[in-house]
Amino acid sequence: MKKLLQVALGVLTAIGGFVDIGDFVTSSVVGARFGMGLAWVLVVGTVGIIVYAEMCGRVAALTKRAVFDVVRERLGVRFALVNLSASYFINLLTLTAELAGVAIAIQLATSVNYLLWIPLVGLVLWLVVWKLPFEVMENSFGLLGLALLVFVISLWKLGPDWSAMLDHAVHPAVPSGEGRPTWWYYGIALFGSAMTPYEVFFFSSGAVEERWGRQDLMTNRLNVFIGFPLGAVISLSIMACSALVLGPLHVQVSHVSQVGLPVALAVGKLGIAAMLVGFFAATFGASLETLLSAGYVFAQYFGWPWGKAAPRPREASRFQTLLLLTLFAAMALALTTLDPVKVTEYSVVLSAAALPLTYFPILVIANDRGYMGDQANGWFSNTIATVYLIIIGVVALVTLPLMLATKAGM
Amino acid sequence: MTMRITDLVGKPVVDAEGGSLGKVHDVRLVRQAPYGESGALRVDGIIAGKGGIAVRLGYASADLTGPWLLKVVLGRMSRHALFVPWSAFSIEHDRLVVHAGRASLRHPRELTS
Amino acid sequence: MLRRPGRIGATVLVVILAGGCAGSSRTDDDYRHKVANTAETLDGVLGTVQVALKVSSRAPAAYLSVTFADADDDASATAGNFDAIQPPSAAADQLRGRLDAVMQDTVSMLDDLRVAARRNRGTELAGLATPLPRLQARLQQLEGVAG
Amino acid sequence: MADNVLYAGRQLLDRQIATVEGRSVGKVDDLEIDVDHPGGPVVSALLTGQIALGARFFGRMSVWVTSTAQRLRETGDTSPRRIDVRLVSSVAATVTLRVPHGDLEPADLERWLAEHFIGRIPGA
Repeated sequence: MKKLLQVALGVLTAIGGFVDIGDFVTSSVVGARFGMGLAWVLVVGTVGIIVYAEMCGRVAALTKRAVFDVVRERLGVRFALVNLSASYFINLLTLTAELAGVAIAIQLATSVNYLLWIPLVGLVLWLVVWKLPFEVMENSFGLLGLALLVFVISLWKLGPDWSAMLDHAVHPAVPSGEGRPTWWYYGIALFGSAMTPYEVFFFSSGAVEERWGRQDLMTNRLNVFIGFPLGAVISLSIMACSALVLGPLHVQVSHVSQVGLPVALAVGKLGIAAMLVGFFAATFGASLETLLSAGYVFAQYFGWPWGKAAPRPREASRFQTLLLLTLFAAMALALTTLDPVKVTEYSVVLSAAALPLTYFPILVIANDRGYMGDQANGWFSNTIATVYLIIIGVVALVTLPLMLATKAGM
Repeated sequence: MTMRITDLVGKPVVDAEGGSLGKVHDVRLVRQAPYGESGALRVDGIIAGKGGIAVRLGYASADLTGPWLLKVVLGRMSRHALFVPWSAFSIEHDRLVVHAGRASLRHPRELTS
Repeated sequence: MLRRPGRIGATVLVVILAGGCAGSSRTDDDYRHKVANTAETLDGVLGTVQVALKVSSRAPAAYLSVTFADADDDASATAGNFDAIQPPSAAADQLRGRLDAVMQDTVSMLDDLRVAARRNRGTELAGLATPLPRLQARLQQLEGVAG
Repeated sequence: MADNVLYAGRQLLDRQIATVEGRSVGKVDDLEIDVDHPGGPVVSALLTGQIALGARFFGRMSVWVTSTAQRLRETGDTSPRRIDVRLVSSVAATVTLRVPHGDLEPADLERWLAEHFIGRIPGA
């Protein structure tokens, strides 16, 4: 019974934790601009993150090693450093976006400008990573994030023509007035929002931290196979709500406030309240995850103590120092009044471009029978994983050129 | 006298006539005593060959058989590898010179101990 | 080899972040496109406002206040970007005049809505927004100038 | 592959070193070989930390990583942090030592930051 509860909790937090500011903003931007025409990318991205996260969880359970540990071992010390720099930079950008997201959630509830909330949010965030029982926090934010299911309810209440919507989704076409490069650019953004690498750094570090073993493989699969697709349903609903309400009026989504308007229309005040709680929890949870991931990647590359291997902060002084520096950097970036929605878009696009750097070594080690024994990838998972290796390889190659060609989607 | 293992790894390897044998991929160690005793790990020799990335990733080993696409590409890259015993080479400047004839050198997979 | 990729990435990002949407305009055709794009963006802002008005009794006051403020900021920023572009000819000048007039009316309406929403006078919103359909029509006309 | 054979680059280098109670020590950043050992050369120590790591980079990066680490040394000794190979108890995904955390000298940067920065924050 206790086991069952644990599994249920894991799945629920996986659903609630799936959406972060990247999914939230990108789904809405794309829905308003392209309708359901890019919904298929979300499906492709979700299957991708399932494949990727399942491998990471399995590798972590069997080798007791997290992603960057593996990256350094397989790619060598020099290439892994390039990899580390890129991953850290993108992670910092994501943290900046999430941090601003938390502040915006508070702004939308209080109408006090978000920039004023950033120092406070930063302080609370630091206190949580410094002292509070982390698992409790993670679970509570994951569960609170379920409030975003209000988008599913809203969609249902808006009463769309389901068959027309489905038809649009399965017959994607570039809308008139939009260039093909722009369409692809946003496709990549959506792909990156679903396959954010920090989620995987965090997920695998958590698995090592909780001393996952062979017996946890089932939990791993349930979290990933049930939790992620249901989480993606929230993203799809956000997209559909924007497509229905904002799209016909040619709204270009550039603020979080716009994303909630369909909810207000369909459900009213209570809906907005639920959305704000969910958005707050999602971005706060993601801020925690990105902040810790920044520390994890360094600690795992250099072999520093992190997490439970160092019971008191002073025993992981390098890790803790890095967390503080990262947090300050992200707060400073957010306070420069960089547009949070733009920062989010860049972070998801660059995430997509950087995917092969971590996906590739994980795929290799998931195949190493020396480590994985009978749990190494079988032919089925290898077929899918190879298809995704090709997809993310192509995405990585075309992202920067597309970014320049479309002036980042303008 | 001591040296570091990374003084060896990555160094170019040539035969007595100066022909290239690739680079040092790895160093083969043999455990000759339980851990805890000094000299537990004897340095047996080096693995020289081409396709360092593929070896690094593990595609020279029998443990890695997939995914198919990578095995085909990287397995081929790392196919040619030679074991050179410690006594059969000397370190000269920035390269390793192998004294033994190429015919006497074997693929690491053919080694028994 | 170690530092270059980071530097390139950072440069690309800075270029993009600094670039923005506006730019110089050399030909009439180019300018017409910029007019149409600006009108489209403003039309989108008004779309947001239209939905916000519709939900004005169904959304919390703070939320609405931020929504109207965001819309107002967007419109002002769009107008500012457009005004920075020099019209290349007399014909373009005339086009600029037309768009400028709509932009001014739009921004002034949004300013009023913003203030009313901030002061929690939700009942006044509908009255202040009476020019909305007319503004939308004018903008949509300008969206067509690029042909 | 015979059980008593170990490939240094693939199976030892860049692996995590942990104490007997599972606490992180560092990475195997390099291995020291005693060339003159009777009966042939042997691995004499694991080298770990920034000074050992820095030597594996090239150019300015190498100088920078190594010299910043050396500056933190109080003793003026500029050689890398060395863990005698006799302290190793097993080699697998992690290289495990037979000694507890308390028996090892802490890494320089870890100690410096603990004394001058993190240790001064309440609750550390």
